[in-house]
Amino acid sequence: MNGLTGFVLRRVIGAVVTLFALSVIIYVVFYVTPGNVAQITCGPRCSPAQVHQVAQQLHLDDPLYVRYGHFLQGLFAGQDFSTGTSVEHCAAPCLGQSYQTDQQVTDIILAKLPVSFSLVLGAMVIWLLLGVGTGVLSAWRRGRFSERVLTAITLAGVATPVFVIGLVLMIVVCGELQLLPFPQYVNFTDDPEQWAWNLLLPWLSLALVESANFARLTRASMLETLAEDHIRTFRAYGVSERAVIARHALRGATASVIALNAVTFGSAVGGAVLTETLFGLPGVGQELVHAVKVVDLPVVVGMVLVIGFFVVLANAVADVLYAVADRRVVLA
Amino acid sequence: MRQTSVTARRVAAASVSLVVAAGAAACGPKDNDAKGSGGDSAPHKGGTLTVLNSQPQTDFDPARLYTSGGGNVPSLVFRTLTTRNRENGAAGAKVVPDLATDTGRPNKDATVWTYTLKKGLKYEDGTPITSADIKYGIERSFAPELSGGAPYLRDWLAGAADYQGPYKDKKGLSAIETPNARTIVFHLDKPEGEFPFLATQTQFAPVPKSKDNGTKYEEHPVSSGPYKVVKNENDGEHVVLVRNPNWSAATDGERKAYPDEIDVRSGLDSSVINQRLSASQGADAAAVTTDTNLGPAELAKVGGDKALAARVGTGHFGYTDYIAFNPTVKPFDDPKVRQAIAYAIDRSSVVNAAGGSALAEPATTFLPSQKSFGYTPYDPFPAGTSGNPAKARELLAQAGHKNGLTVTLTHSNAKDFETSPEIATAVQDALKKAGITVKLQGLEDNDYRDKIHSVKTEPGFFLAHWGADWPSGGPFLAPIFDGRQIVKDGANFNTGLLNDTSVNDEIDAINKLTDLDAAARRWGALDQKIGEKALVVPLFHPVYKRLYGEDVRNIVISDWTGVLDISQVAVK
Amino acid sequence: MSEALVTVEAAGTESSVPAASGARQFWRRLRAQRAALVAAAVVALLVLIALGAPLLTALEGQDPTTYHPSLIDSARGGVPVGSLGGMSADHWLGVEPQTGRDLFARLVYGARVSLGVALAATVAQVILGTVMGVAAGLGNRWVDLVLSRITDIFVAMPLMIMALALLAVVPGDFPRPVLVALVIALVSGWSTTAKMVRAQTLTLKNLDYVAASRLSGWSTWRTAVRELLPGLAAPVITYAALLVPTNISAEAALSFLGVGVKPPTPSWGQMLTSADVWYQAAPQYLLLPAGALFVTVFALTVLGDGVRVALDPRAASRLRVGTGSKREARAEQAAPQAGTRARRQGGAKTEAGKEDRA
Amino acid sequence: MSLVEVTDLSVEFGPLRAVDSLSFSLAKGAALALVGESGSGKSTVAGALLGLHRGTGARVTGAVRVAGTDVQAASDEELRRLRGAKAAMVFQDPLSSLDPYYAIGDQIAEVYRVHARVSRRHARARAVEVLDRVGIPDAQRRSRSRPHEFSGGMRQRALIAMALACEPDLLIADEPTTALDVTVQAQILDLLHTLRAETGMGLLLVTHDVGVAAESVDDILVMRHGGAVERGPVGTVLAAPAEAYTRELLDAVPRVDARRTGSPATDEVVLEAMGVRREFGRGKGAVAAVDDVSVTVRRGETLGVVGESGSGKTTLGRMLVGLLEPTAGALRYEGRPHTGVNPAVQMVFQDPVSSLNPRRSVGESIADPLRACGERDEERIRGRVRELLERVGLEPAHHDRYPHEFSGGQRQRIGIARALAAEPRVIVCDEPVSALDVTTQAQVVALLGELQRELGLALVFIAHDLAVVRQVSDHVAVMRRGRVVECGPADEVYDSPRESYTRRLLAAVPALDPELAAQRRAARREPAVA
Repeated sequence: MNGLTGFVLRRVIGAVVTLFALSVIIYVVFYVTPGNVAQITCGPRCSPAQVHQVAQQLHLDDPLYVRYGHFLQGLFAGQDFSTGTSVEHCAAPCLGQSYQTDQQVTDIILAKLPVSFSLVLGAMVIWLLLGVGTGVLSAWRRGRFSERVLTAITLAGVATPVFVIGLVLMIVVCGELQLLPFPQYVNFTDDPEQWAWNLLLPWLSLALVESANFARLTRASMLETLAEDHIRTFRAYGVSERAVIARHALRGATASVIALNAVTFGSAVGGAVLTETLFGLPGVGQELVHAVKVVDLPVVVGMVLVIGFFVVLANAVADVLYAVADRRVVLA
Repeated sequence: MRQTSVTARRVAAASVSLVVAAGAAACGPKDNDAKGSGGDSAPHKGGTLTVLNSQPQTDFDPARLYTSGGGNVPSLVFRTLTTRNRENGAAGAKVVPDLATDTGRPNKDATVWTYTLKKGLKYEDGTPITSADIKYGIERSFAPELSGGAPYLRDWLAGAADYQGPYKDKKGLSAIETPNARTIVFHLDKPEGEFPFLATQTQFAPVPKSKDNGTKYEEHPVSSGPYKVVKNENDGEHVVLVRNPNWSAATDGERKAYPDEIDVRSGLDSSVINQRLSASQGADAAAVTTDTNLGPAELAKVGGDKALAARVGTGHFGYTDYIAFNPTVKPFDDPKVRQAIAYAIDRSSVVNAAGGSALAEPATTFLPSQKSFGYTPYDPFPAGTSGNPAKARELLAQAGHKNGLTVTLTHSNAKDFETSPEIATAVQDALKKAGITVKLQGLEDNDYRDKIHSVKTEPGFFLAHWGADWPSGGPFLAPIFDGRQIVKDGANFNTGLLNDTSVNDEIDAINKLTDLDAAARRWGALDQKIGEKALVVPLFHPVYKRLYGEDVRNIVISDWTGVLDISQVAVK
Repeated sequence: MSEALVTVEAAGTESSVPAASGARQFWRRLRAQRAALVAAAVVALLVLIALGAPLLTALEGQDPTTYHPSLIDSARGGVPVGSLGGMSADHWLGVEPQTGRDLFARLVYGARVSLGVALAATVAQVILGTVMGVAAGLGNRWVDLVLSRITDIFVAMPLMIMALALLAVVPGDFPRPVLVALVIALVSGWSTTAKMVRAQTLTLKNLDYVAASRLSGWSTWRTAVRELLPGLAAPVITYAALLVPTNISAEAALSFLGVGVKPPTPSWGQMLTSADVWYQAAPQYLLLPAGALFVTVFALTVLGDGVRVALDPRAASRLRVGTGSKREARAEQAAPQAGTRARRQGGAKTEAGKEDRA
Repeated sequence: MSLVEVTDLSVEFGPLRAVDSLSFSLAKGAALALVGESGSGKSTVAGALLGLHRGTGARVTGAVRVAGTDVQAASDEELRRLRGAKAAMVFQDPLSSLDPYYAIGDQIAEVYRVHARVSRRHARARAVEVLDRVGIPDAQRRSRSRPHEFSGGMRQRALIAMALACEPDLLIADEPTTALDVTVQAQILDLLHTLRAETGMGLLLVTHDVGVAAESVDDILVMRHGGAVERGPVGTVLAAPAEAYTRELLDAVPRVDARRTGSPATDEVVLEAMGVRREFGRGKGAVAAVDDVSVTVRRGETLGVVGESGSGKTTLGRMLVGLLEPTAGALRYEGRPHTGVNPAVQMVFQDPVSSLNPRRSVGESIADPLRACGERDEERIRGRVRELLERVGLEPAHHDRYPHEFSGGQRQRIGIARALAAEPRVIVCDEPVSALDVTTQAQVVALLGELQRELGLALVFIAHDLAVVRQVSDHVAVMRRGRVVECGPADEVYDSPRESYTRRLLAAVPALDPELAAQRRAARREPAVA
């Protein structure tokens, strides 16, 4: 498939350009961000001499382009870091080392990604069920009372910030009713059952926030499809309304739902900051917010690149899925 | 300075490189009396203690930790030359020997301190602890790779100011001598009667040179205490400690070490921690927190529940939140303006903003209200509970501001309820009554710290706080008011830029004293003397209220840390 | 934003079929929808409340910043004294814990900030998005490539991170609500608007009347202004109506992360942020701003849907789905892809700023 | 008993009475065409036969009996049993009438299973059978294709196959060939004819094209304003219409054998295209829509460009006016090379809806070229616009109205007035009348002819309708796949075509005479490839 190859190639080039631009922007923005990084790293009561030593060690006194050069060098050729007693090599692609914790950024990301994925994957199942289900029902029961109620429920998810939904859910479900334990992240590989139980509330909270989008999209696409000529064909051939909705109208909405899902997934991997924070899930978003607060540039750049990568990837996947689901679309 | 956020509200309150490791939840002496030993069982060994924290134990390297009295979790792993006395209340503000046989033997002018190690001290791997290991531990805290500790070693040890640690400078610190494996001698630049307090900090923990792997050491620091690290995930987010079989209770009179295992979980939202402790389900029944206080909302809820209220520990840590002036900025160069503000302040609304009377006590002295600090009650500008706007207006008129005054109050945007917008707005509202219009300048936390700690950018009127490195007046007053500690090209804490020879001389004189009670009295007098200059307006001293699980026993809260000491607790 | 997603809500803002002209038709179609009318009334009421905040609070006899220490129980964390969070004839909705500030006053003043910030951000998003989208749609291949790439960069950028960084960079004395609005606009929403506008522009510029305008001798720029902008108005307005609630939530999320509007200025997001822990001790403190936010977002969303239907004749005709083929003679049959292309370029998406709510 | 019995049928959509007391019947196995212009209500009638107005808010009165079912009184369930099984419908646009997401075979099978209790596999087999029956080659394999993978003609065959699946008694075909090219249209009409002969089902054909009706049915019912104008055997009605409206309708139908008369053609070349080529896409994916085309337009002359869909005629037209740049080749205006738009070369567009900005008054649109060339005097602009409106046969007072207030024919006149405002020497008309009803079509064609004579305009008349092109053209270029296959004086091309493609095109044009149609059909018996 020549079209697909060309599409993939263009997307890869586009993604690389986008990610590089992102890293440059982050470098520039953080260069001008207030906060004496060396002082933060060293501690507030470090003497000027000590701060200077730390700054030297972290190359903080170098001009911006030199520091960015270091970053690129690490990315393509790897970098060496001193632990004091020995020298550690960080092989390419090396995203550098945290100013604050001396951990390698790649290790931090690898530790956080599974958490974010666990959160978003489970939430995805719920938001799809909830969102698409509501969308279908509201398209079907258009204009009736039950539709209004369903719409109101999903909108409540949009209108109420996740930190409110999540906290109230937690207080009621875990604290007062004691139906679930207070969420505490457990590795899937350690105990899949505990993993799921502990993530249930975070999943629900995140899904409540996202599902309204899916409900709205499903409903709109279905109504769009229901207005199309081919629906008339099947009605004119005696196909029941239920079958028309289930088989034809819903099928018409799948392509868009799949596309929205890919994009939502991509942005939630790094964007579910509030959910992660509230439930104490050590995911990408929470780590990133912390890194921004302490001006930990290598971590910020590394994480933004990884998150950006997922967003770009999700968008490309959305396009491919959309084209696969709707064969009429030509990838361009 | 040690900082412990009163209510570390989530992401926002990252008191960054400072280690928030220390404190543990607690029940104050009064609660302890009611419950403590008279409870349903005497403390016994066994079980797992869960620690629910908001800040991860990111730094678990004794060189990098900044603790008061050795910290709470770190103190389970690192033994130091001296340590804090693990007792309730004022008794807990005393220094006691730990690895050493005594709290230190000074020479006549307190410039040379000698310690002898106890016999039979071992690391977790069974190798003996030597005085050279303690020297090495101190030396490596000078390495820029392992920055983060308190500044005292660098300031006090003779010829240490430019030392760069053992990785770059193989010769080592000449100020420390180890004539034999059990003796260690410290040579200081100047007399320091409070050296025993300093020796409680984790930098005085032994580090075996052969096990030192630089910045990686924190992943598995070698234990000299009752517990050793068996798990350290995600850079201190989940730490599991189990018994160290080579620790001998016979050499350690302070740590009780009842539980078999300590499971430290962090990265949790503070309201979630309190919800969990309040629900006290499953493993949470044997849980405490070492860094999360009850917030006002939670306190309101706890207040209506007797069973819950019985599980709240109350303690005091040496800490003051205050308004700081920069007298080089107009109109704060005029003492009358500063005094007017001191009179106008409404401490009750400030206290309310900080969480109410249960979480903050109004302060008129800079020194915390514990005896060990030398607390001497005084109130140079009596404002009552809700301010004296009339007196303030009068002073303003005298200063030539008959028609009121407009000033800018700089504060942080961090949600710590100390230098945060809530306190600033309470100040703003109070000064309104005295005809002072306050404009708020809220800065992002990093920006705020940079600005107030730089002589060049220091604003004229801002919120600040100060905490004790150990329970004595010295580390409380000297960094803030000693004129020789003004730092021109770095982080400066003498924000009032006070350089008064009489103050400086008095500080030197007290530092020579090795009789700490005598020293305390003179610190108190000095505090009063400085207070009259109105360079700061003390606002409140925070009170620590912490919940602990239903099965937690043997609660000890000292005036040193103000929080439940986890080396003392037992679980049912 | 994925290309596909620009199509996704084909039903969203489709108007490549030119809408019938005139505000009259718009009103007629809007009036036909009762839910939208109610929503419009609610939104109008909210705007009135926001504008009339000083008046309303004067009526109550309170203001949003004065402390009332006597109305709170200091020993119990500052919980309001009395039942229902201290509701009384003086304080219609009770008082704020810890300060005793009047909640009604804070709520109505908060409406000013929340709605103001959201509307300002929306306007900025629409302007930026439209300019970028039109330029990309009309420009040559390179202009399109560069502008689309810039748009992509903003799509890939994690909203909260950039917001945190930007809010830290800008000097503290910059008017905060304006800054918050700008930051919300800059890091979210505009890029999706731009993608949608670009797609619309590509569709519209192939319409015969645009070609006719060019044949008249007008320059491309003049054509863009005279012929394209009016055609873009409908989808952009529809999209904007959906952006407003998203922006309100974004303000709340920024407050939660500690970079929102600064105290003592009240905003709903800020109230929610400090109120969530009070859910058990003083529930009305949380429920009031949450309720206000919910009503606003709900009304705006319903209104947005209504506006869409009113602006899109096809949405109205969708109500009838008989055989009614009114297209009798259509000459040249559209090639399969041509039809799909038009479809792909038709819609927009209502996805902006989801990160901030997650 | 009649297959269809409609008595006093009225259908109202709100205030609009689409069908007004219509009665007619159709015997078993007979074929009836409902013929009328847009808005005559013919499609609404077709829908009413299957009860498709139910639940849409339309008010239907009168009695409709189809194959023994009282459509008005039937329950939903009974109605579903009627639909597809006893009476099946074929729609106008075969692409949009099939679900794009499912294989053709599956869609037919689905419909079949609604009415026959059979297994999925059996239904699939039936689908292949009927697809084979309607002439889909390799039906087994093609049944797995989705609609977009079929050509237009194949899709229409597939729709017919779907209709055949349940062996209905009545086939309702609503404009079944309107969206198709003329050669494909002929094939589909032939197919319908054959199927009817073989299965004996009744046919109700709804069409605006009298020629299509002439080819396919026994009886014809001419409709206007929702009511019947005239009904009778197709031969009688077409040969000797009784009603004035029928006559008017027939007169307006362009004849492929009608020559152009009174042409003001000269030899002066105004516009020339030399070897122009236009590609779309880049690199390997590039497709040449127009390839090496050279045409010449002379003053006072009309150049007709005919071709089927995809032949590149619209692309050529857009290059002539400068809206598209040629990839290769050059344009010459009055002997000088030129690129880009040129006020002297104007265009009249196909779609009268999309060629006028709905948000601007028509006067504004017409004034555009005036303003663009620098006219600032509002009075003079207004005067000139009124003049132009009057010239194209509209009320000058309509200056401030908006496009939607005009009918299709009137809008096309406005488009012409706008083109004239620039005082052009050449007007390229891209399918200017194909969206219009025949009577309107005739008027617009007449207007263009008048203007040409009066102003000495050169016209390029692009259309798919061979008859219209013959009527207006001096020279004709026949396009196919981007190339001009035959070019010459209109009479030569039409009367003695050199190319077999041209001959095929001409043979496919429906004849108004049913007997001639039958002869042609016999002659066309070539492999059915749509």
